[in-house]
Amino acid sequence: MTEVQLTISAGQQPSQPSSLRLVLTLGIAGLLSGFAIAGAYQITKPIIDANNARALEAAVFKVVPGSTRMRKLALRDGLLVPVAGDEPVTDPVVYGAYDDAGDFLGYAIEGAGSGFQDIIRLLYGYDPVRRCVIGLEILESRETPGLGDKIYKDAAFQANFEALSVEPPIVVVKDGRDADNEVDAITGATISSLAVVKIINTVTGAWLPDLPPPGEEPPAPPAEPDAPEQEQQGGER
Amino acid sequence: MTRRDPRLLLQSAPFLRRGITTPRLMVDVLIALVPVVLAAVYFFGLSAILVIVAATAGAALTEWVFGPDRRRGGSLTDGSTILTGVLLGLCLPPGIALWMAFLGGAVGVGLGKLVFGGLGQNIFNPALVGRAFLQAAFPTAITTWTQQGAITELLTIRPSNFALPFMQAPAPAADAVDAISAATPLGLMKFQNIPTGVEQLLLGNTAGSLGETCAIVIIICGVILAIRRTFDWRIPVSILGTVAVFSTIVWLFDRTEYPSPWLMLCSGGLLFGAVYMATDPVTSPITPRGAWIFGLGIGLLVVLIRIWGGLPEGVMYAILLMNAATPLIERIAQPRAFGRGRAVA
Amino acid sequence: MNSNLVWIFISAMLVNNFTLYYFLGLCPFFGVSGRLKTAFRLGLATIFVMVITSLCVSFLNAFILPYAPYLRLISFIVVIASTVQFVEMVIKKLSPALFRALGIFLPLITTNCAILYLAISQTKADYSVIEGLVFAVGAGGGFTLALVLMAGLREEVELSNVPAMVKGTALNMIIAGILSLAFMGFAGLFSGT
Amino acid sequence: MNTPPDPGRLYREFAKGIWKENPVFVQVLGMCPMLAVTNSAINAVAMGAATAFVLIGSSFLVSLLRSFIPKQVRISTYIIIIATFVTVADFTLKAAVPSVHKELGAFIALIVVNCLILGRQEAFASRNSVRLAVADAIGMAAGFAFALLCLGATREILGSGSLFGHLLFGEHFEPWVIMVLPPGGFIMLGVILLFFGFLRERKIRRRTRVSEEAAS
Amino acid sequence: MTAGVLGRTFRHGVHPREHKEGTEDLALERMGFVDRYILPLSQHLGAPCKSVVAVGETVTRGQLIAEPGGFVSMALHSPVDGTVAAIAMRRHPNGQMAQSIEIQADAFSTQRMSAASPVDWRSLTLDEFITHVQQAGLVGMGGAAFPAHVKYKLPEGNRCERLLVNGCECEPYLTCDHRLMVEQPDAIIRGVEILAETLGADSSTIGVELNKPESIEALRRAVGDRGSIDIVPLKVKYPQGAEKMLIKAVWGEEVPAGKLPLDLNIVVNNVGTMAALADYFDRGIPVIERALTVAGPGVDRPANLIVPIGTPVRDVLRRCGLNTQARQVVMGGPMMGTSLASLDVPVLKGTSGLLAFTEDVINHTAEYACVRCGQCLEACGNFLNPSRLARLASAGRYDELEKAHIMDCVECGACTYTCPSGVPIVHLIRAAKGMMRARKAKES
Repeated sequence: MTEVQLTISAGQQPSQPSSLRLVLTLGIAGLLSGFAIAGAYQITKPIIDANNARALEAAVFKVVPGSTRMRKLALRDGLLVPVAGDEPVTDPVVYGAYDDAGDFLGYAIEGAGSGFQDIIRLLYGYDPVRRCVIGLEILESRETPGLGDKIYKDAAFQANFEALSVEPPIVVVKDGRDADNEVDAITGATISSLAVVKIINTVTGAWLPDLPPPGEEPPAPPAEPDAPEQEQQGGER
Repeated sequence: MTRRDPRLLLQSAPFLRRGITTPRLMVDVLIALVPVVLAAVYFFGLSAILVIVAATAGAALTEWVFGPDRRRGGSLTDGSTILTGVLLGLCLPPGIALWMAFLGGAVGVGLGKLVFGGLGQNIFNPALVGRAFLQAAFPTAITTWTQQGAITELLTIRPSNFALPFMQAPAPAADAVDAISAATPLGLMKFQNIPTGVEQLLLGNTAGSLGETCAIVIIICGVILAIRRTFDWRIPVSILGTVAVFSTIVWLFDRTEYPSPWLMLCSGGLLFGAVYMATDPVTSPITPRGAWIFGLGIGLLVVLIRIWGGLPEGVMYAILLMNAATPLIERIAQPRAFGRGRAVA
Repeated sequence: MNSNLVWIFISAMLVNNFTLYYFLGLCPFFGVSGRLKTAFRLGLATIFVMVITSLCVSFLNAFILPYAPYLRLISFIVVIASTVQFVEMVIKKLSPALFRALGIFLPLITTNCAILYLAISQTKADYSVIEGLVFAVGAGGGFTLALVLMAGLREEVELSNVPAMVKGTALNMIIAGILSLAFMGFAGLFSGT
Repeated sequence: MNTPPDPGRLYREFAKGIWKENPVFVQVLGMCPMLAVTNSAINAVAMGAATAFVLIGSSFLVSLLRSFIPKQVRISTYIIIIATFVTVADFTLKAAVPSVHKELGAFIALIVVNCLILGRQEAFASRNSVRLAVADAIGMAAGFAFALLCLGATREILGSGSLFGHLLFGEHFEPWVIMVLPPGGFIMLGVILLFFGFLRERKIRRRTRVSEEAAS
Repeated sequence: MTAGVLGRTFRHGVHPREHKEGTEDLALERMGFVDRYILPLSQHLGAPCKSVVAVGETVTRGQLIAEPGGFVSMALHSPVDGTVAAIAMRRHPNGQMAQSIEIQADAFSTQRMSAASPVDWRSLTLDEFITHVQQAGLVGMGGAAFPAHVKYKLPEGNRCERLLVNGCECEPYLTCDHRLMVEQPDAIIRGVEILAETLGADSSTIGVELNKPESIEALRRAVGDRGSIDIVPLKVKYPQGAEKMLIKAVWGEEVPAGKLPLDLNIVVNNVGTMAALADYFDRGIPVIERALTVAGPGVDRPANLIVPIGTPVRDVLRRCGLNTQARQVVMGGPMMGTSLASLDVPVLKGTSGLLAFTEDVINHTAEYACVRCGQCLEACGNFLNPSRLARLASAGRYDELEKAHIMDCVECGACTYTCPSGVPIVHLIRAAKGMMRARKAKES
């Protein structure tokens, strides 16, 4: 194996160039690099933000079937208040999903927890009227390919979450579901199935008391915001 | 001046040998496997034979082609490769595609043994390397346990055995007997909290890998091998003892949540692994003290993985991990040389 | 909370072992695993640097990076390089014996991608200071475990008649692969379900 | 130094990186990204491109500035230069192909500590003219990308039955999941290196046989 | 067999087939004289002795022909009446050429020894006694041929408390010590008495393995009611005859590694040595002959013989009917002896047996790689890890070998005997020890 000799020992030997020159070189290098990075950041940030927003939107629309508009809602002092898409918030966040007409369809709630291999991050749709989970999207996971990754690859498993009652708490069963609150586990990936259900149960349990009663959700966002305009907004910042 | 007499054969002492050779040790273990194979056939029908033969063929062919012997295939004669193949076959599920079993044998011998220089040089148990490879490669196929056939169906062969190489098994007809998948006793306990009776475990009337279900046969063969000094009895004793102690402790905390010590001891690959896999002399510590530590480590890991891990069964991983730790164990467990370390009167 | 810490530790050390699952720190993993003693020392030094890095990163994340997120990478690398330098100096002053034992490995740690990954992933997971510390100790412990196991195996293999075509990196890769396979047994450990 | 190097030399510096001094197969450098991101061919290509961007860019800059950078702070300066390029690459990828960026994750950032890059600066760019440095960087980058692609393609073909996302063997192919898992990375690279070892040994055997024949 | 006594023993060790049945009942016979004797100047451990005769000189039986070449060296006496035919390089049983005195026997001599006078050992100081033993040419008759007197030179501060006499004869095939014990128990006991009294030992013990009940019986009878000598029956096991193993077996004590029995104030000698000692002090006869066993399927008439030192092996074997099937001749026991490259080498003072093996009994075990079965660990009486030693030795890792206590190995061969893979463990260890000694010599 080729050894790369590294001596990260700046200015150890006494030598000709003055320390001023050393500091200067490093300083200039740092400065230039700072400029370059800041520049790149400025150029790419709006695109990245737009990408993220688009991805989030797609996910929200998927987990709340029929929705075409969404809005970020933060829980402040026990109330759900709409916040701008790029505003940094420290409060818990859900997404409200609305249809073309601006009617509220459901919440998209994010959750995370440990899975078989590593953290699973997911987004699920929740219908407060029916008190049901209505859709599931796995945002991030490193579950075993071919087994645990069926939590997002297996249509049959996903179908469990199309109308899944959360009361009483969801349970995982084998060999077919008999009740509204049951999820049929993936054969050979019971742990991954359990992990998903556990995340949904925990997150739902935490959110339920704080969600406003059905019908009192914050209103739909103004109809116009489309991807290009969002991009512009980001660019102005 | 005298010259060397060409008729006289020069050798170095000692001139006597005990006469028990390495191939004989291998054959001993193979013979001790015959009852296990028979039990597998009894419970799983002809599929068992097919899977074992496929795994052995994979192992043997690899050894024959890439073996270290100058005479091609010479290294097959020591019997170790055949043993590896049979052991691998016995820890596969009955319905596995034959090409997978073959591949497992080839990988086990190729990557688990030959790259290290062949017999005696390997650091991981080749059969388990093959098994772990298959488990990682085909997680679904290798965890699909099929129901045991009735004795009248001894001759039926599972169609999934005959998947084309590199292809999935065809979807079985829904009403076929062997299409009914069954969970292993450990899986039942872990995911559905259903314990399995000890009599059932002892007799082997459960789902599982070919060779691991019938506890009583494995125990008897193990005792015979231990008496014959074919393997180091300390290893299985240490493994089983550790598992018994720790699973009892855990079980006493919550008797419904955690499996009983009997279930822990008699189910899954624990007995098979303790008797036939962990005792592979090449990959286990050579010193008696090392053997105790080795078994202790395996026992602890088995309990850890089975009870708190994501997998229902962890014997294979526990043994592989302790194989990896063997050089470290041997470092701290060298024998005390004569006249050293102890005060002499 | 408590079980979460256990999970962070076990996950970083065994389930998602930096070396065997994320392929991090492979240069020292293959480069320094020839001798058990050196491997163990390097492992300890790495744990130490990881802990300090984790603290620094927590600090950076709390006070500086919110204002200039784009400087994240460059600040991390500067922090790691100077941490290593600093640690080197401190050890030299306080315990020359330990310095002699560790000295040559310390600079190597700078290029250990495990440290940088630790910083990035601690940031991404948004760990608190305590969680970050546990994560660092777990990750460093996992690295050390893998390194020590590997070193033991390599010392063993050195006494075998390994075929010439396999000797060296190819064999090390295969050993690491099988080790990694064995570590798969830890998957799902303490995931709490 | 001022005379432009002849094209032959340029070509040689370029070509050595691809085969004779291939950074992965021969020098065994840059293992971490090599294994971590090669579970599919497309990831391998993206990683190869990002690494190439950083390597070529920093080689160019380091070689250009080599007489200005004091010896004592050279490594720090290199790291700053490399980190800059990496950050830029990171942002660009994230903006252009977010899906790939998500797959590669932190490993783009980890290009900073890829010893291949720092090694080339230290061993080559800081001592040679800009043209040679760039030729060398392109060669090394190509060699690295080639190795990544080899591994990525094999792992994807076996592990998913596809190449660049296209199914190769139809629906019923049983994928070898291990190949897209970490152990598969180690083992596959081990097997490829084994193949190289086999070629090397065969060459040595042939050479000794030839010399033996010449001697007899 | 002594009823009810299981016998003491040490831990570990092996149980090779004894093969003693062919010769254990054959009484010692005297080998006739032949016409040529070869006497290497180096028949013992330590410095070779120096010739004091010239070519052509006439010598008589029992006459001193070479003086000790140092303290760890022995005198050498002519085994026959005859003429010094040559002082030249001759093949040594160890396979090399060694300076030797060749004596042409006088064909007309009766070979009767002129009456020699007994030595009044009671009047000797210990140092004088030691000089006498050295002049008698007495070496350890057990096989290693360590000059006997060196063991009696007690270091400052040590005293011989216990005298231990080795009658184990644990090597398979060999029965000459057994015959000696059965036929000359009085000489042995006499030797023990002389030595015990001179060294001032508190107790004397003779250890005999249980497969030699006759020997035990004879020795007990010879001791009679004197009671000062203890006969201890030992369980049959190899290598019980190794000094440290014998001490462990008899008293359960371990001689610390790197130390000698002397450090525990114990002196260990072979029964053969005791008989020779008595011969010298009582009758004035130096070591000019010894008892040995000729056995193995390669000879038609196995025997226990008393053979003049220097008799060519070829003549001994011819007397015992060496047959045409013999393919290997081993000097010494089958566990620690050496195979001979030529039959024209002489019987030495340390030769306890000559074994002729035929093709069907020669070991042809195929060699497999070590499978680390651990059998060698259970065989090694020294509690070493022979498997590891062999692996380190073949890799040439001398520093680690040193740490693994390779120098504690007594090369008894039990590990190799038991190894199912046929690894020549003890051979590898021996070679590595040689290399290490050479390296050390170079360094100093």
